[in-house]
Amino acid sequence: MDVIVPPIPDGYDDYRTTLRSFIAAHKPVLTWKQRTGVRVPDRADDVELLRGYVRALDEAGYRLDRFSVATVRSDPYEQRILEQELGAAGVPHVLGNPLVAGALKHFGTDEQRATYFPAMARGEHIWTQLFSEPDAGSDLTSLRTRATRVGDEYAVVGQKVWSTWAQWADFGYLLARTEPVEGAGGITAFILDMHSPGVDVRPLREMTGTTDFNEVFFDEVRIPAANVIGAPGEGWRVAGASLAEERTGVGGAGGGGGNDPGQRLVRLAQRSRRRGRPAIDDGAVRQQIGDLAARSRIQRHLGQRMATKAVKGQITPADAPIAKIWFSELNLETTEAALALLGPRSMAVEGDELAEEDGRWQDAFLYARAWTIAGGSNEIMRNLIAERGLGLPREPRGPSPSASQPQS
Amino acid sequence: MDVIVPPIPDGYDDYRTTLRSFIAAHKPVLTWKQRTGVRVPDRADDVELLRGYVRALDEAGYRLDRFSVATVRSDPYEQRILEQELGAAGVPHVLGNPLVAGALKHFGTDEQRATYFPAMARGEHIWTQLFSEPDAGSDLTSLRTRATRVGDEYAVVGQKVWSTWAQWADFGYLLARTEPVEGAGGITAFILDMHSPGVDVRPLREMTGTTDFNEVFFDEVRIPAANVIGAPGEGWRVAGASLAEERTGVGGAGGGGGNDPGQRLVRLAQRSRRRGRPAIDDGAVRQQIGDLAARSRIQRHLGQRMATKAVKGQITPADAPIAKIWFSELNLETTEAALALLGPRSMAVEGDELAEEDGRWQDAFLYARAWTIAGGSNEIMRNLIAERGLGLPREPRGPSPSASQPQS
Amino acid sequence: AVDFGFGEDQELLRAATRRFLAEHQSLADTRRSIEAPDVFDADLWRQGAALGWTAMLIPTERGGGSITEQPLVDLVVLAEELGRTLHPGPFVPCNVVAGAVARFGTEAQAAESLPRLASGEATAAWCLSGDGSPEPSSVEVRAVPAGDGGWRLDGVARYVQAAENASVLLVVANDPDGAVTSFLVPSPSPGLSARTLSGLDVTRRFAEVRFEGVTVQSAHSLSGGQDAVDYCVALATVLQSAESVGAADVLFEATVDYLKQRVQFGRTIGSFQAIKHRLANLLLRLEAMRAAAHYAALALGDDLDDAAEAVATAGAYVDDAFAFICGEALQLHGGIGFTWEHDVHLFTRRAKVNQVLYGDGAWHRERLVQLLEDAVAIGTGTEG
Amino acid sequence: AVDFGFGEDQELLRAATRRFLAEHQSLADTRRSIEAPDVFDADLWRQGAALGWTAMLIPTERGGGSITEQPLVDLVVLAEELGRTLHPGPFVPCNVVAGAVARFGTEAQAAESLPRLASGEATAAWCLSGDGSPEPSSVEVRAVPAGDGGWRLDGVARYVQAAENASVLLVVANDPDGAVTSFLVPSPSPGLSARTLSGLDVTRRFAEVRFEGVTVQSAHSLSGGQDAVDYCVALATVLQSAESVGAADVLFEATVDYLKQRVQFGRTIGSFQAIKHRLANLLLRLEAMRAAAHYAALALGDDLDDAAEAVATAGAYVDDAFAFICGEALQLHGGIGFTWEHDVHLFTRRAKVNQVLYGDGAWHRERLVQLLEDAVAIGTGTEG
Repeated sequence: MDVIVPPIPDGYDDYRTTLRSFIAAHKPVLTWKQRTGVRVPDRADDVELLRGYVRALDEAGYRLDRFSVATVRSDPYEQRILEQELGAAGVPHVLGNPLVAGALKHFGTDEQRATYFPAMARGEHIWTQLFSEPDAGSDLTSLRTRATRVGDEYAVVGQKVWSTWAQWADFGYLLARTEPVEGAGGITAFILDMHSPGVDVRPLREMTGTTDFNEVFFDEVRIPAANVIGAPGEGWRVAGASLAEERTGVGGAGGGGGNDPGQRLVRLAQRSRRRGRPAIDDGAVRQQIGDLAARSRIQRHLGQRMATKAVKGQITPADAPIAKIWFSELNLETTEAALALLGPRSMAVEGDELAEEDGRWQDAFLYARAWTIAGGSNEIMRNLIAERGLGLPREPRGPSPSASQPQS
Repeated sequence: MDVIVPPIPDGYDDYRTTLRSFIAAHKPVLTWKQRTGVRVPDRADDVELLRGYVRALDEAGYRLDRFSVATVRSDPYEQRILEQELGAAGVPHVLGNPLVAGALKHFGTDEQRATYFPAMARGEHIWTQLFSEPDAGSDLTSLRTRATRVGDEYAVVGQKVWSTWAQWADFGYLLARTEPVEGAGGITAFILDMHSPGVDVRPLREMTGTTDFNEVFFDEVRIPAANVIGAPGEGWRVAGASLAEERTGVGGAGGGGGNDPGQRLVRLAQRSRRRGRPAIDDGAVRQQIGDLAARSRIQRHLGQRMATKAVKGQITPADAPIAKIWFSELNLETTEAALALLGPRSMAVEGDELAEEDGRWQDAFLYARAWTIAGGSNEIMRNLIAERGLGLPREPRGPSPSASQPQS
Repeated sequence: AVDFGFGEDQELLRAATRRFLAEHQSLADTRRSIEAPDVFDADLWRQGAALGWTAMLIPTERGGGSITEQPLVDLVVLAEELGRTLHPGPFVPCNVVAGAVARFGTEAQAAESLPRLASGEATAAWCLSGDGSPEPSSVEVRAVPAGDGGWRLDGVARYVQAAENASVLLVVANDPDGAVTSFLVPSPSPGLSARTLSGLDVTRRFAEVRFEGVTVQSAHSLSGGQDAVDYCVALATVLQSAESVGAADVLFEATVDYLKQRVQFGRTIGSFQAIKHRLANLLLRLEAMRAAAHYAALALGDDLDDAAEAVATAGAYVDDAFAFICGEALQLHGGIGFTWEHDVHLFTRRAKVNQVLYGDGAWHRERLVQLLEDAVAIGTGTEG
Repeated sequence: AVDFGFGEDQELLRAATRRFLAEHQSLADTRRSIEAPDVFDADLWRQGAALGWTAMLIPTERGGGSITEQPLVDLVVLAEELGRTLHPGPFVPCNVVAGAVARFGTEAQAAESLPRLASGEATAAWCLSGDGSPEPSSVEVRAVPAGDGGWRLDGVARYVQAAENASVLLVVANDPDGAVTSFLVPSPSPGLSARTLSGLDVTRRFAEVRFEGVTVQSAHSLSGGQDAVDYCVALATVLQSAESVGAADVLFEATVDYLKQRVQFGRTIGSFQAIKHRLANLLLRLEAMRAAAHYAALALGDDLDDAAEAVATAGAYVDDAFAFICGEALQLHGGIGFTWEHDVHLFTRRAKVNQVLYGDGAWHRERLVQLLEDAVAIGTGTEG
């Protein structure tokens, strides 16, 4: 066993210093307030500022490997410093949902990669993911959006939900049914130009009060056949790889990093009071923080275990769902614990002078349900664990998907 | 709203004093150690001593109304004192499972009542209940034990489980299928003479290490047709009334009385230590006790609510299952909390000088699963709440009960 | 005779209240009001008052009057109904202040404030402490004797519901000897100011209230000291618990209905057993909330021996269960429940605030343990 | 390179151990042993020792030797396998004592005790405290200097596993200055007595060990003071966590298998979604137990910076999760699981005892919070 990441050797201080100055010089000042989770700017001018920032980074040669067409990998220590400093900058350096990158890497054509990767890296192309549907939840096998072949094109009709960045997106990574058969076969992955006629993006205001997700409607939207990713009918495989990555990603978010949840809660409990004394002196508070901190550490270890299994080809269908449930429920409980620590102070939110950290905990609490519902609800994840992981009998389906009415 | 039980007026001191002396004089000294829950003596001589005690009480006129054939009710204050003092005596004053009394009261013939009630009250007849079956769990509609009419008799073949007192019982309150139709119709309630040929009682040693339940096998056991309770095919109704009573009973057990769980836990925490200090000083311990104590009080209020709804004819199919789940899960958690309070001391059990209260908490913890499993497992109870209480769709059954193999 | 249900008159009150609210202040109306500059509608409040919303704890001769001999149980009926629409009005503070004045106020105070509260002409706010907790050490208003036999109040009270509309504030303050007193302070008064908070519960308004040399006459203090504060906390706990019961009830019903309709994987979601069991668990909690809230009202109103335990039990259980139900309702609704347009977040926000107002669950659990310790110390069983 | 799995040699060790146990000390054998006067089988123990059960933490020159460069990870493999059969032997105490002597003992002590532990000829017991807790204030053995430069031990240690068979006891004692020292005491010794308890875990024997003027030579004390005790607690926590992982794993597998077979209402129980989701929850916990235990072994063995946090995390989570899995397994088995003949109660009893041995979950959670407080105080993030 070995989980030691080699420390960054001497000789990289210059790289870090230069980078840091570059970021300081080019980082835009946004009107948009940033919050926890996958959040999206609510103003077009902020999006433009961000595009400029990303382009400046790219032009200066500050490029992350994952958006690179080059097969030669950059210096890994520089890459790590780049990730650290861009993360610490406090503004997004990836615009849109980058999930399509993995799909193009493994299933795209050279031409597709040459077209989209550099534009993505430059902040020129913002992508959105068009997977979830209102009636299918995260059951991708029952997608209803259809793409019908018409000559050299496909005509798309249907609706997607839970799409982040769609309101600013240039391209969409779309899954649609090209064969009218049930289940996984007959699903195809597409590159969709979001500016095509018939694409209607409706931003959704969420319970957080912010607008981070969209509904997207397609009314006879035309896509050139050349924009299929992989082969027609292969969309399930294409998406499977991407989704596994997303679930791992979701599972990994929030853990580690400079914001260890255990330490955050300790600091909050030191600042909060309970029955006239510091809350950190309360045995019940200590036990709850100890429990959440332990589970937060375990989240990291589950990730290390899964990464190891991936390398050894031992991933089971239960692994990604386990990581997703673990992260999203721990995240929710952590925010609930924080609100409880705040006590009545939790009543004052963003914009109020009494609000702790300008209401970050309340926003994080409200947003937490995005993680337990989106990307495959935790109920679906438990089905996957039981049925595909443990081999228990599948739930019977109803008579047929077409017998039920679409609803949202 | 009114939940005040009128206090016992003056003038009853003599009754109580005389009764108390009588109990002291006649209460047997048992070899059997009494434990929490529905527990059964493990020695025949103890059972005989108990029969003598109950007979003495009966002969002295100390009779509880619920086993009386008389329609005139006794003085309610005397009855209450009688319940209190018999309860405080610390030895059982009801031998066997008295559930059949309700069935006979509502569905029995005058002759049946005249035969069985006095003998029950005298401790002469010990009864057992023969409902649950290994493959049916608590799903009474899928009973397999069959009673086939043969002339003036029925011939019974089958098996029962979870029967308390069966090893000492004179009579059994039996449910068996008289019509080979599925479901509730075709079930009949019987009085079974446990000394009949073909009755085979096999005491089961439980995880507690004690023997409180039995399996009972029937191999062509003959029952006179006159021993049907109610009419043939009416067993479902007969049992329904009894079971509702049992569930209420189970739901009521453990709450209130001289052993308030909250106070018990406070005393235990005062005696236990945590990190070198009294455990009661620990905030986490206090919060847990507060939680359990609140839920213990709510158990009483749920009972009061249910009693009121019963009087008003407003009982729903969810009420008894709610009470049963609430009690059994709270009881389990309370014992778990007690073991946690004991810490390593919980390792020493009955018979060891280090054991707290001679291991009562550990025994209660192990026994607690009897309440969550028997009398309708909590999973079945949740089905009942969802399907009959909330009107959600029933679970689909498998192809047919006969397609599956009996197993235990 | 044990009767744990509501009487006929109370059921009539419930029906009338529900009808009125459906017509004038439905959940949809509440939702509309949250975008308005103020959630309070003085006209509707007076109409509600005419239906008895603030009358139960006020004597008949002061313009009040209860439906039955158990005014607090009557109020529970109202609180449940108002909870069902997430009513934005100052129901809890008005009744807490009315109850406190009726019990600990002078004749003059009663004559002055109660008729106006009963008619709905005036509303009241309750300034409990500086951090919203009922802990005595949390009081941040100091009362210093002024020359004329009156008092001068300085300090701050926070998380005060509906302070901006109130004509009268009940203010908990510490005097220089450390004794606690509740004062009735008319609003506006010189030196008194209220700032409305950006709040988590968007259906109500809470304020930070500042006292800068506010003078009150001696005649404006309530008797009872800490007992009066404890009584107010108990009243607030009971009323808020009942409100939470009503809110949880309507949300639970809506969730069950939704899951009976909504189809996924070709089946109604409510046919999935894992969902069914979770709904069963929610009903269990809802029934427990109800039992706890009802008993607390009965015990506090009738001054039963275990009133303090009963109130602590409601405080320990009810609002936490309400929040749990909201969380499950949201999860079971899935994506639609996550949107601003869906009502589930309004319930969630209400629940999160009820959890921490007037003592959170932990505070009431601690209180219950203290009561148990007292009982153990004096050897009180519940035998007999 | 992150590699959080076991190496090939470790997998071979696992397979060999599993084969040996299946043949000689299966779960059925454990069950048989519980009715015997003593659960300990000296012959089998020596055979196990020959397979390396006590060798990993002992240097090669003392008759030991590990499979890999990570002896503690090797031991975790063994602990998991022994856990699967609820092995009754003194695996944890022997390795704790061997590890302590190897790290904090003198050459003479190592030469004296380690070869016999490695060969299985001798076993060891660990006398931690008077109440079984690792809290320093719980130590109830006092060490007073005797005239000859040795020590005299008086007092009691409780909940000591396998004391009756042990040839050597590692005894934690306080000297008159309040300093803590671990002594190696040969057994039998004059003044030393052990009483076997009637225990909740019927698959192991625990004892109350009394010291009445037991004399030990100075040469029999370990160095390290409290550090040595802390190291022992950490070792015990890691090994017991791994044992719990193995036990939980086999019980979980058995439960899934049973529910795939068992038919009720004409369907296999495992086809009911509520059951499926509960099994999914159990797998979640089992995987988390595994991740926590493995990382703790790695971090403690390799002396990583976060070793203390890693051990506290395992202690905070693993045994409580094991007990939860046992409870669910019992419930899901239904009536059959409630019988003495079914194995589920043996797992339950093991879990309940593991929960409270060597510091319960609450103790380790508290420890973790203390470590977090230290990190906050010195501003240590996990950045970089």
